Amino acid sequence: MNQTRRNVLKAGGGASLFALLAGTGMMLPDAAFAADWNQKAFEAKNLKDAFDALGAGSRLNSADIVMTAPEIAENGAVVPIGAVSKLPGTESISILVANNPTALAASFDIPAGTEPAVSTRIKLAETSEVHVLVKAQGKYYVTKKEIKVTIGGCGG
Amino acid sequence: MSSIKLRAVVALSGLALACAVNAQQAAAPKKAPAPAAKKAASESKDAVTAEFEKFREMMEDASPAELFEAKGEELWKTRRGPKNASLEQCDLGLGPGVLKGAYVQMPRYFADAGQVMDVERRIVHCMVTLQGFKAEDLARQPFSTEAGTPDPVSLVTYVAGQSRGMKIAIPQKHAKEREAYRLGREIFNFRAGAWDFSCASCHGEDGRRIRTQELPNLTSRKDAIRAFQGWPGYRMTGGLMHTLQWRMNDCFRQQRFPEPGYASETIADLLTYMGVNANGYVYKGPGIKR
Amino acid sequence: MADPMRIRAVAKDGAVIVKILMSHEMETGQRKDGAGKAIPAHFIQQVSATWQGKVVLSATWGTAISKNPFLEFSFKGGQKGEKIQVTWTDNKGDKRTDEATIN
Amino acid sequence: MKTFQASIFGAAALAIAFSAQAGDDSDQAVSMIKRDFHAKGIAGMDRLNEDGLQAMCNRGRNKPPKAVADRLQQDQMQAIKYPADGKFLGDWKSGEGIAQNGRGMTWSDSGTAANGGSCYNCHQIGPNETSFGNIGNSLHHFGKIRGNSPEIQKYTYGKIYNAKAFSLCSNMPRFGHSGTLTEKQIKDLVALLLDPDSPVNK
Repeated sequence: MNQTRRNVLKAGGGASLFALLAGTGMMLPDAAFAADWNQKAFEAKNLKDAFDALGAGSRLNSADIVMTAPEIAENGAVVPIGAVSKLPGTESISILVANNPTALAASFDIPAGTEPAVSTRIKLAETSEVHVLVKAQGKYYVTKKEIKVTIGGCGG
Repeated sequence: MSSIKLRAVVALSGLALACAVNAQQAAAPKKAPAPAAKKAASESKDAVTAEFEKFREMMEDASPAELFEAKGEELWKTRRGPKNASLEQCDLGLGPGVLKGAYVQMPRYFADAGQVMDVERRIVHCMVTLQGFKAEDLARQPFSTEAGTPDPVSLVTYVAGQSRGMKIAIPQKHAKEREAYRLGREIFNFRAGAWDFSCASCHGEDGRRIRTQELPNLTSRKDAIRAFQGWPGYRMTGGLMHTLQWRMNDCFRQQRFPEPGYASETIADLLTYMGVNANGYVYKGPGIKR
Repeated sequence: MADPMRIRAVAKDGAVIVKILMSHEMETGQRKDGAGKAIPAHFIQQVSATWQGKVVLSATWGTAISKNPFLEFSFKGGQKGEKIQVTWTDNKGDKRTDEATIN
Repeated sequence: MKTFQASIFGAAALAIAFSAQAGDDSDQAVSMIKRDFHAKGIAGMDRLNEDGLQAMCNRGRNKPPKAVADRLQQDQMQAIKYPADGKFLGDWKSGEGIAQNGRGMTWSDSGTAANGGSCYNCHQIGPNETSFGNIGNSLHHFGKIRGNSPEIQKYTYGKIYNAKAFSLCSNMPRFGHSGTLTEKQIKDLVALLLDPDSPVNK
C-alpha cells in the first residue's frame, strides 16, 4: 500500500481526506451516492419479511444467477459467497440467510459499467439456505443453496 | 479440583533400572503392525477436507492477515516506548533492520542474549532493549482477544510477511541451536498431566483428526511444514490474529497442562524442533486458520 | 480511529478488479459478554466505491457480514495509474475513506 | 517418530545416539519445563510430575520393556474401581451428551461443571454425528458386534476407567483414574456403547 498516502491519512484522519476530495469536486457528498440503509429489511427476522421489505414479495427462480459458496463451510463465522447475475439489466444483488437471526446480509447496487458480480464473506449462525436475490429490469429473481456449518474441533 | 491426584498406583521399585534398559531398547525401533480398525478410520481424506481447502485458498488470496501486516509495519517504524525508539535497529539474526528472510531463519541463537530465540521472543527482546518496554508488561496479555491485538502479534505478522515465498532455513550451526532441537524433541514427547498427553499424542501419526480437524504428523518430514505454514494465522473463529506462541500455549491448554511461560525457552526449543523439521519448504506468509 | 483498509485494484482486460479488506469488528448485537451483558451491535452499514467521481459500487450491509470484511467487485473503464476511493460508514457514525491506485 | 528417524539415520546409528543422549536431554527438558511453566486455574504444577506410568512411557518412547510394562499394566488393572452395585449399564442418552462434551480439566475450565469425555474428538460412535475424530478406532456398532454380556460390560467399563490397564502407553486418557469422569458418567458411556437401544447399535 502507498506509504505517502497512509501518512496523509495518519496526519489528517480518514474523514479529512474524504472532505478534501469532496471539496475538490472529485466526490459527491454522501447522500448522493450511498444507498440508503433499509432498516426494515435489515431488521427482518425471517426470509419472507426481508423479501417483502426489499419489495421482492414476488420473485422468480432463475438459473441465470450463479452462487459460488461451499457446500460445507469450514467455519460459520467466515463463509465466502460469490454472486454473479447473467440477467440483463441487473440493478442490484442481495444476499439473504434463512436461518440467521436477521435474514438480510447485504445488498449491492450495481451501476451501469459495473459487473453484476460481487464476492464477500458472511456469517452463518447454523446450517442454512442462502439466497441470492437479483433485481433486473424492475423484476426480482432468486436462486438458493444450502450451506452446512460444521462443529469445530476441541470444544473451542 | 486443583489437586487432581495423578499419583502412581504402581510400584516404583525397579523403575530406574527399567529406564536404563529402556534407553537402549527405545533406540531400536520396531514398526508396530497397524491395527486394522485404525486403517479403516483414516481412509477418508475426504470430500469435506477438499472442500475446506478449496475455499481456504480463495480466502488466502485476500486474507485479513494483511490488515495486521500493515499494522505491524506501522508499529515497527514508529518511535514508541519509554526510549522513544522505533524497531528499525532490531536485529532478527541477519543484521539490524534486515527483515527479508529473517522469519524463515528463526528460531536461532543470538549471542547478545545468549539464547535461542523464536521470532516473537526476539521481537519482545527488541521491544525491551531498544524501546524500553517491560517484559512483564508484554507477557501479561500476550495473545489476541476481542479487546484487541497485542503489538507483538502485529509485529510478528509483519516480519513473517517479509519472508513470503522464501525457503525455511532454520540454522543448526551453533551448539545451542542443536541443543534446542534435541530438547525440543523431548518436550514434544513429554507425556504428563491429567490426561497423559504429549504433543505427540495428537501429532505423532499420519492421517489423524480431532473431530473434522486434521492433525499434522509433526514428526514426519512430509507434514512438518504444517507446523510452520499458515502461521501467524488469522483464525476465523473469533476473527483473531494468532502467532505460534499462541498456538503452543493453546495446545498445552488442551493437553491439560499448566501454562507455559510466554516467549520462554521451552517454547523456543519446541519451535526449533518443529521448525528445523520443516527446513527446505517454501513459506507462503501469514495465513488463515479455522 | 479505525485502521486503514487494504485496497487492491488491478486493471485487466478492460475491467478493474477491486478487492477490499476493512478492519472492523462487525459486532452483531446478538452476543453477550462474560458477565452476561449484551454486546451492542457495531457494524458497517454502507460502503461505496468511486472512480473519477463516479460511483462504481454502493452497498448496504447488515450484521451478517464477517468481521474484518472482504468485498470484491469489478468495473469497466478504469486505467492503470488512476485512483479509486472507498468509504465505509458504520451504525455508530464512524467513517473511513481510503484511496488506492489502479495497477 | 521412530519410523521417521529410522528411515533417515538407520536404526544402528540411532541406537548409539539415543543411548548416549536421551537420558540427559530428557532430564534437562523436564527441568526446563518445570522452570518455565506456571499453575493456571485448575491446572496446577503437580500435573508436570510424571507418575510411574508416564515416566515409563516417556523414557521408553511409548514402548517400555515388556517385563516392566506387564507389571505396570497389572497394577493399573488392579487399581480400577468397579461400581459397588455391580451394575455397568447406565443411560445411553446421557452417555451421548458426555461423549459429545469436550470440556473439562483445562486451565480455562472452572472445575465446577461436570467434565465431558471428549469421545467424539477421537472416535466414531453414534451414526448421527458426522464430525468425529480418528485417533481412536471406530466404536460404531460396538455392542452389536460384541454383544452385551456381563464380561463385555465389565471390560468396557474398565477400558473407559483406565485404558492403560489394557495397553500401557495407549493415547487414551484414564478417565476414571484421573478423576475426569464419575462412576455414573462411565456407566452412561458404557450404555451408549452396549445398550441395544442405543443408536450406536442400530
